[in-house]
Amino acid sequence: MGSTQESGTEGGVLTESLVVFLIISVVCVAGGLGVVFSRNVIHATFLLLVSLMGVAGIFLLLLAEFLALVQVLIYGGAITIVVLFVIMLTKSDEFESLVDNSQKPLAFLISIGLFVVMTVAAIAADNGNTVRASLKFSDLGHSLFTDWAIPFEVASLVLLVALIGAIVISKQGEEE
Amino acid sequence: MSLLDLLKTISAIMGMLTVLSVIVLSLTLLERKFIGRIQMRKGPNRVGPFGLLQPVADAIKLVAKEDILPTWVDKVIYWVSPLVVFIPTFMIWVTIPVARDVVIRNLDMGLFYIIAFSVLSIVGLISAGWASANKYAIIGGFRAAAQLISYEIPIILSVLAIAMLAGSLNLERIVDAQATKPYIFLQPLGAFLFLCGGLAELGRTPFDIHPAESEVVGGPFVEYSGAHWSVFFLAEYINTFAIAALTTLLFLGGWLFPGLPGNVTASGVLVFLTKTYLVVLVIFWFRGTYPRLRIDQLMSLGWKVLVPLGFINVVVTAVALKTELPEIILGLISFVILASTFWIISVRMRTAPKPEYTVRLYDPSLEGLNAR
Amino acid sequence: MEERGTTMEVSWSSTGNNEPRSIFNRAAPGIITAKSEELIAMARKSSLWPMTFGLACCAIEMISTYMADHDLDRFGIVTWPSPRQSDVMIVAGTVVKKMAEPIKILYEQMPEPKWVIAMGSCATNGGPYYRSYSVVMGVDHIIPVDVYVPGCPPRPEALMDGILKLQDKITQDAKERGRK
Amino acid sequence: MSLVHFQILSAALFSIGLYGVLARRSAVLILLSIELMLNAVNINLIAFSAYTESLASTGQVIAIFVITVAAAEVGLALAIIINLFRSKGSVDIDKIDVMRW
Repeated sequence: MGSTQESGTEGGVLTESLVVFLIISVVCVAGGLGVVFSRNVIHATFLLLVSLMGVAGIFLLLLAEFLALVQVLIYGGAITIVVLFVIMLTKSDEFESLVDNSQKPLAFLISIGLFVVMTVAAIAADNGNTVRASLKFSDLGHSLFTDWAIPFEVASLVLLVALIGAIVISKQGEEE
Repeated sequence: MSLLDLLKTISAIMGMLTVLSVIVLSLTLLERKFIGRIQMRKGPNRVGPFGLLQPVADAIKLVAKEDILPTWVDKVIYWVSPLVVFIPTFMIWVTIPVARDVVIRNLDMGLFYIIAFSVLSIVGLISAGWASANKYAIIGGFRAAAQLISYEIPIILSVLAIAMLAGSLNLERIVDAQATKPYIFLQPLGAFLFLCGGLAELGRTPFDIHPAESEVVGGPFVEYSGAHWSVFFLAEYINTFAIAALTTLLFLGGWLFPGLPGNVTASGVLVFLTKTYLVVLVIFWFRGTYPRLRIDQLMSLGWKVLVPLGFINVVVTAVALKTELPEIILGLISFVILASTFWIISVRMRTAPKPEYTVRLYDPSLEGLNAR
Repeated sequence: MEERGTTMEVSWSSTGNNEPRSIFNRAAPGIITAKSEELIAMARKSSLWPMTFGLACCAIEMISTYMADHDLDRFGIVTWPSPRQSDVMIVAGTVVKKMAEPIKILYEQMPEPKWVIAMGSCATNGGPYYRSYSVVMGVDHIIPVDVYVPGCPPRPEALMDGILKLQDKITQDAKERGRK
Repeated sequence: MSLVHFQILSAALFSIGLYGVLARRSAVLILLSIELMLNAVNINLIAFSAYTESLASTGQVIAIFVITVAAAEVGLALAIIINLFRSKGSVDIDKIDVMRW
């Protein structure tokens, strides 16, 4: 990790990092498609995890090691497991019957359209300098605690409030 | 990355796999022998000289055994989850140095990498439990998840204090920083938190509630047999060794020992392995000595004792670093906090009111009252 | 690995040397098939993991056999809670008719190869409850039994003897399969 | 490999997530799709910061905030789903069309 060098040639040439990128992005997209088409909610959760680990791999390709590890820690260790807990706490046999709703064709059209628009925009845009730059871990920390100190504190406050709110909301239902 | 680098890395990984497998075999035998000694019996001694071939026999038997696929399991997840448990346990060994420069890839964020990937194996436990289509398996899986999420916090907090002291997340630098003083003297509280959390993360006695044999008959692994079960087993023992190795690196000075050169690979590896096996013996000693905690006791220990202690540890360390307190005072403060915690717990255990057991006999006249 | 050093010589071998052999065994006697079979058998007999369950008073003796005084761990025997990971089932005690079905299910849940030890006279043939309305006349009415351990209840030494007999049987079976 | 590749991947993940949000009925599945969309955003943020020198750390820092908010959001949303399940006996979004009950 961190040693991936920029493999110079661009544009249509199949460099080794491009191959890695293609493999990882196929994993990401396949996992994502699995999440939205799977009929089993537990499978959907595990496929989400696969997709998000793929995203962590993409972060590695973008030389953002810290973000990749955060992704593994938060999504792999926390969010997936909490989601699984909640699925088990609710009625899981109900999920079989309520996968898709009647908006399905419309939703399909909208998302395809959005994808086409965004892709065209991305290709049409002129991305002048295309050199990946690595960021030192310590620089990230420095910037986080100096330039972004107040947003950082706000974010931790948001987490705290969300924690308390989640406890209060789930306790409320218990009393009723 | 050139081809030579790739070959080097691959050969290093293969070497690591081999060494770790041998270490796992040695650990199973060591555990049975050591616990045998604690229980005043001999332990395995029939297979090979002094029973040395016992783990080999176990391994051959497990591989040669039938692999059962129960009817109601979710096939894909059932077969994949041993790998999901197993791969992270191997991946964390990529960055654990055994001696100076004896490591596959020394990462600058080594400690963070280890924490991030050790969490990932919980998912394998849950998915194994769910895919087994067995109530004990799923209860065990969720116990594992609850336990591991709770005890991850004390581990992270104790490691955070170490990173603050050493000023790095790189394991080699952390060991270098301990040249004159192992951090166990500066951070006895941190060492206690780390070992406690590590034991809970491994699911070893006293915290083995997820494979608890008398309650959930082996937890997430109930339905697995043969080779797939042995993959879980392998992962568990590699994790045990990893926790012991991390304790050695973070608190006991790694491959450094007064009087021995730290730069010589052979002596470094020897010192490291000796220390690690001693920590492993301590872990086995706990298993031979302590009873299992109940799940509510486990949760209250984690959230009411270890997490607050972890925060206290971080704050004390930060204040000591900011005010540049002498290190001996930091160690003393940490020790006093640890000792007073033990004292408070022991006093509360002694003075706690004895639970009154009421035996409820079946009374048919209460049938209507109790029925809901 | 030297086989003779660790296996027990069994004198009651019934198979002679003039039995028909496979082409492997005729070309290179006892090198390929027999040796691998015997090696695996050695591994199997050295790590027999019994399922833990007791049915009646024999269970007390069985538990005492596992404990420190008699120490079955010497033979590589560790008890296991789940049938999926165990090799041998020690039926210790009276098999009442209500328990017959669970025992059969547990036996079927064990992975191959598996063995059964019937411990005590109740599990062997009903014992003192012979012709009782509620007792199965021996566990071999439900599942195949490899070794019978007599006694009411058998002493721990008797159970250990039964386990050693089972180990002999495993090696012997492997040898016979290798010869064919 | 250039910025466009990452943008296209991000667009694909975002559209998939959008489809999930629009077409699914179960609240939990909608939550999973939202996570997918948030991650698509993160890919974009980090890709832009990696390919733009003046934004070297900004993108990563904002991505950290996004992940923080995602964690908070999952916690709250799951609490709401549990509460909903307790009072309605279902996690079907279509059945929850009254604002107070």
